[in-house]
Amino acid sequence: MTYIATYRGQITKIQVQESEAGNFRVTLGNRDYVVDFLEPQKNILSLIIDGKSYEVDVDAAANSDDFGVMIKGDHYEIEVVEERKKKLAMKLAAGASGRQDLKSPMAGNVRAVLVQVGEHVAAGQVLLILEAMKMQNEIKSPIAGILGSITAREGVTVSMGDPLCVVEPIPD
Amino acid sequence: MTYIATYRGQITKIQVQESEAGNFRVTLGNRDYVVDFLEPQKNILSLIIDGKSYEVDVDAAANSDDFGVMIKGDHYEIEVVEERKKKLAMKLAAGASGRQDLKSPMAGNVRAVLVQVGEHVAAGQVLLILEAMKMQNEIKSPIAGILGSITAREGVTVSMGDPLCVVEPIPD
Amino acid sequence: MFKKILIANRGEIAIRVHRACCELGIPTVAIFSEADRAALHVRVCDEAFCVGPAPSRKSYLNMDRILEVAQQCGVDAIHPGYGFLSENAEFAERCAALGITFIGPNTKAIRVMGNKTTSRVAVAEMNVPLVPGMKENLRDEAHAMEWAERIGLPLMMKAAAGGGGKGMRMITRMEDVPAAFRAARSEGLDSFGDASVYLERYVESPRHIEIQVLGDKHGNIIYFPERECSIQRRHQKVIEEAPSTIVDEDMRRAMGEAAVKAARSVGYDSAGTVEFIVSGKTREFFFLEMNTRLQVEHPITEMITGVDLCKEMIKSAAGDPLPFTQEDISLYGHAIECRIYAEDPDNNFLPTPGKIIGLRVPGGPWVRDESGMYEGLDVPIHYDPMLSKLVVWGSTRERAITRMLRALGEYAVKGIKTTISFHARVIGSEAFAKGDFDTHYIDNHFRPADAARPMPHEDVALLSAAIQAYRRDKERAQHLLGGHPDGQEHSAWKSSGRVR
Amino acid sequence: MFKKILIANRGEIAIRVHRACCELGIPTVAIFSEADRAALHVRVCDEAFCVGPAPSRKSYLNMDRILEVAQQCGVDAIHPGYGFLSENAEFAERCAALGITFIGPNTKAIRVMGNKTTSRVAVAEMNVPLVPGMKENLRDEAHAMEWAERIGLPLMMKAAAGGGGKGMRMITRMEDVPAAFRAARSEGLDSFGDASVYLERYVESPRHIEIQVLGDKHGNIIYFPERECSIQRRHQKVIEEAPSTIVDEDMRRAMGEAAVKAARSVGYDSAGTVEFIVSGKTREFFFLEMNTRLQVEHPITEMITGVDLCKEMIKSAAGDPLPFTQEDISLYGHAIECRIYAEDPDNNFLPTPGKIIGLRVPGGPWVRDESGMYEGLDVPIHYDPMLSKLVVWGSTRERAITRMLRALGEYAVKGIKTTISFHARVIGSEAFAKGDFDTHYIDNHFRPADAARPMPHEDVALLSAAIQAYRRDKERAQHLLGGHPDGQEHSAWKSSGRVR
Repeated sequence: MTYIATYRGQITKIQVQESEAGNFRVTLGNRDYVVDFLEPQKNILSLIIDGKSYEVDVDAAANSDDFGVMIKGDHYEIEVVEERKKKLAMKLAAGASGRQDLKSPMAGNVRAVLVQVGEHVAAGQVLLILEAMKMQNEIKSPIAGILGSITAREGVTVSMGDPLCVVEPIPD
Repeated sequence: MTYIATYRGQITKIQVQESEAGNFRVTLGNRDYVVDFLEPQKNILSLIIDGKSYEVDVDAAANSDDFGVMIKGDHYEIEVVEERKKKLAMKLAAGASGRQDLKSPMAGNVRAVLVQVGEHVAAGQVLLILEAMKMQNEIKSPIAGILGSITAREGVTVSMGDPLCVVEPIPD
Repeated sequence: MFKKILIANRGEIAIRVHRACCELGIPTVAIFSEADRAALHVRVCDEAFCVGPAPSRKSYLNMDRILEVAQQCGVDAIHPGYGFLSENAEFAERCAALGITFIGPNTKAIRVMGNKTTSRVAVAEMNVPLVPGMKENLRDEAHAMEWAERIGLPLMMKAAAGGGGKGMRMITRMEDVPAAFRAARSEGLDSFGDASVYLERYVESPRHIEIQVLGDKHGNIIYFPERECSIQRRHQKVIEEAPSTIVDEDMRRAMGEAAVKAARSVGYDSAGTVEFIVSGKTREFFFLEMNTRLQVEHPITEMITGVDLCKEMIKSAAGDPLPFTQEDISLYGHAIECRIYAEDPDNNFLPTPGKIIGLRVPGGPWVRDESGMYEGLDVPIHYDPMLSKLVVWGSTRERAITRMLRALGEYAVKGIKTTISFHARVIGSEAFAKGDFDTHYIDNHFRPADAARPMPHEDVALLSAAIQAYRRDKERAQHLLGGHPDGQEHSAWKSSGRVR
Repeated sequence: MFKKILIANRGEIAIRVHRACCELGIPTVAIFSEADRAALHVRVCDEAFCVGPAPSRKSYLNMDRILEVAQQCGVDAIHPGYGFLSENAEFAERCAALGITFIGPNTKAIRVMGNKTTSRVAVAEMNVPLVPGMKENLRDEAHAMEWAERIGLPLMMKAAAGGGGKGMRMITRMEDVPAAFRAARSEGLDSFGDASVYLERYVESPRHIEIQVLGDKHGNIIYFPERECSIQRRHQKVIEEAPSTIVDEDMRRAMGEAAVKAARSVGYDSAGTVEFIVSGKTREFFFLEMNTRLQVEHPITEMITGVDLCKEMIKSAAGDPLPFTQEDISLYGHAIECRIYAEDPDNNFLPTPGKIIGLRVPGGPWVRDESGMYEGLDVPIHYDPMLSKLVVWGSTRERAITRMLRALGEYAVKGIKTTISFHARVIGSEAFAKGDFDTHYIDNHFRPADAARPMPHEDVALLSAAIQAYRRDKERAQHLLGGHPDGQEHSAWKSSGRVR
């Protein structure tokens, strides 16, 4: 199976082959790896690659291609998509607008909504305030634009990944 | 729902009622309990009964009515059967013979089978030797009788609960 | 000794207090909010009562309900932990009125030390060095200008009732004084219900060093070797160590004696901490404030002295005289504590509430875990994001550092992001190794841009994600075909098979 | 210092050694049998290699394969832990021949101390007190009768190569001497491939007390305060503490000096332990044997002295002189260790291999966990049943006891039965509190019949089982109706939702 991985904007083609149960051959760009694989605890992997032992935590949300990987305390956010699916997605993206769907970066309570639909906002302008664990966190607009819609409601609790609002780019 | 619990040979009738989610009314013989119930980790229960907080581990094998319960380090082996099922089982037991199905008390390796089918054995006679974790453990006959059948084979690994052999009582 | 103690707190400190009680043979009563039914402190204490809904003011600050529970289950003492009601003189008085011992100092000490200006007046009378500045509150802008001229720049405008970095303004130009006066008043009023503010000198290259004291009801007060708490983020302590790299024997004794004097000014009779600000340049030290409770970072003092502060605090509240004198306290090795938060250090320390789906706690020699976590815990969004404290001891500072790095490397919390790896970067830094830092160290040296630093195991991360994608896709394919691959689900009722 | 170390062991001791290496900045290589692919030591070490099938003689004792791995990955030292190859002089010599440092003493020390009669000869020359008896092996039954008369009853017949209680016979009547001679010879031959046996006096009310020593390659040897190891079950240590209740300062010095003399008799140059048998009646002590390796119970000595023995052993092997002298070692408080076994204490200590489905490790002040467990580990049937060691420190023995009881109460291992609750009964016993025991204490006082003791929480146990039965039945009923009750199963791919 061939996958396209995106990490920090960089794209890598990865081929995965299961040579026997618990053993994988992985080609990463032009580098080959033989991986002795075990999952002794759910989502915690033990890999032995060329004698080196790695403990790797991998999280993946339910229907997502985004994998959160943790190795020796460092965190890697990687998107892994099957090659043909990726090609399709890239075609679609080419035709898409610069519309920004803002999602909640954490679970919390919407403390304040500071903007209204139709309002012009500057890049970096604070749109909402989310509160969690005694801290107030500002949600800022990533672009200059017009506020398309607002899903967030003051006083309502949101989960991580819940839509908050949409900022539309200013038409040319 | 009404259950019959057997602990150390003593029989207790237990009625269980779920008054609301996470709250149970349990009648144990003639004693009533209101139980604030939570299972924060699988098979680890947090119970609050009349203000007292208990952490209780409960294990139950797949299709078994036997529950292993651990409270503050002490272990309780309890059989819990629905009332009508229990009545049926007791009727059957009344007609059953004193035949002894010996099951393996642990996972291990059958080191030696010391008896043969048809052999007369004394109560307490060593029938097999099981080895696990560098220790040899003797499996003894609970009754005087005749060896009915042997499932265990020397050198073969068994799991906990696997049948080892059957001792038939000597016919009157 | 007490017959039964109610612990009016949650999280790791509730468990710390329970452990001390347990070792003293005293049963404990936990309280919990509706959001904390599954919390570990509820499970480990002997009794547990719900005291209200999730918001603190309706539960953990709900004095009526807490005292009702205390009476109902017949406790003779309440331990408030830190935070919540721990420095609330009214609560201490209400306990006393019901004949329940509040495990903390006398109420006068709580009141006087709870206000910066009254505490400055009290300790100044004992000749404890103060940051040069006022011992009264400012009346108006003109008064502020007058004092600003007298003390000289740079200055700090502070809310008298303040704490935790709130209601503070640094002033480097005289023309900023009026605005700072107005801002600090307004923040003080908003945050603490008290608009009083005052001015003091701003100490440059400040280090935050504090002295643990312990008093009893018989007039004895002793001090312990200092704790260095300068590693802070936004005025919140993050890493503490004991002893400090800049304190020698003479300075230790001088600070200790000053702390005991400060404590004596209010007849202190419990465990408490006198905080000093120390000039990293001149090593002069000045009284900052006194915390009239057990401190988050008390374990590092325990590790270097062998004294169980939590237990001694309870025994002192019960009227026992201190079982040791100043001469019995000696310094033994070095200890470090890291506060582990549910925050994403690579995303501006955003809080990360959520479910802990995997947990492996560090162990081995001289590693101490103070935690309220367990595998399966859903970290609530309502409270402080501190999950646990990791404490190590070493015979030398260097050994404590390598041990802390080792322990941080072992610590695995899955499901939510934590500050564990961030701690490893701070503790592993050259400046930390040299002891060369002040309270601005983290804010100045660990910028958000650090999130883009190169990662050492990129290839392994990529191939791990790809293998998991492959296994997921394979399972899905087999599922569609009706097969049941290796990852078959166990019924909730299938379990260990331990029972025959 | 070494560049890379191979750890030729498994379980908790492999992890202990890895932690020491990690803190010294030395990368480690793990070895594992096919049964141990999922073991924790494989996951925490930097490199890992399979050395053969499950049976120890094909993997952990497979010298050829282990040395092949060592050469392949370029290690310059091997730490053998305890057991397995740790006291194998041939292995040490083969390491040396390959230019690899064996982290242990010189091979002469291993050989001489590996045999009871040669070690008795060696230490007797240094005037170390021996259990009265022979310093040579018995030739025949007549020879045995002659010596039996000379030493007097009661007697012990011992296999010279023996250990761990094997090849030993107590003799209380002269006419039993010939049978004991034959039985011990046969057991010695079976178990150790050596039929040599000898006679010594049987010490009544024996206590087993041992002295940790540490030597370097420059002729320095120091001793540490004693460990009390009398709490045994079938000649296996179960609970150890330091110091002993029957040893005072004078006796401590006398035993320490005797231990150093015993170590000097073989030019000892590493960490080792000199075991003594002590008469509970007369407090006389006699040399029993010397273990030429790190001991299971080394952590209690670490806790009362602040010395990291595992680290010092590695540094000594690398040629470093000891960083302290005898005068630097002082005794600080009290430590206790409980060995947690996968055994069912209420069923004749039958081994309980199986899967650990839940784990909560004790924490808090002065609690040390030395473990190879994790949630999800399938404990293999092939190896020793020791799962972990729980170690506590307290400023007094009484405090260490209450702390150990508290920690045992926190320790939750689910899925398999362990000896945790048994330890609580032993540590909580009056005789233990008084220090009034000998090596027969457990075998005499904790009979299998104890399994029938009354249990304090019978009602809660009954209602918990009934509620679980009810919930199971309810879930089954809903399942039959096609519903999906609250206990819905998560797909293996649904997880924390941490990733956006």
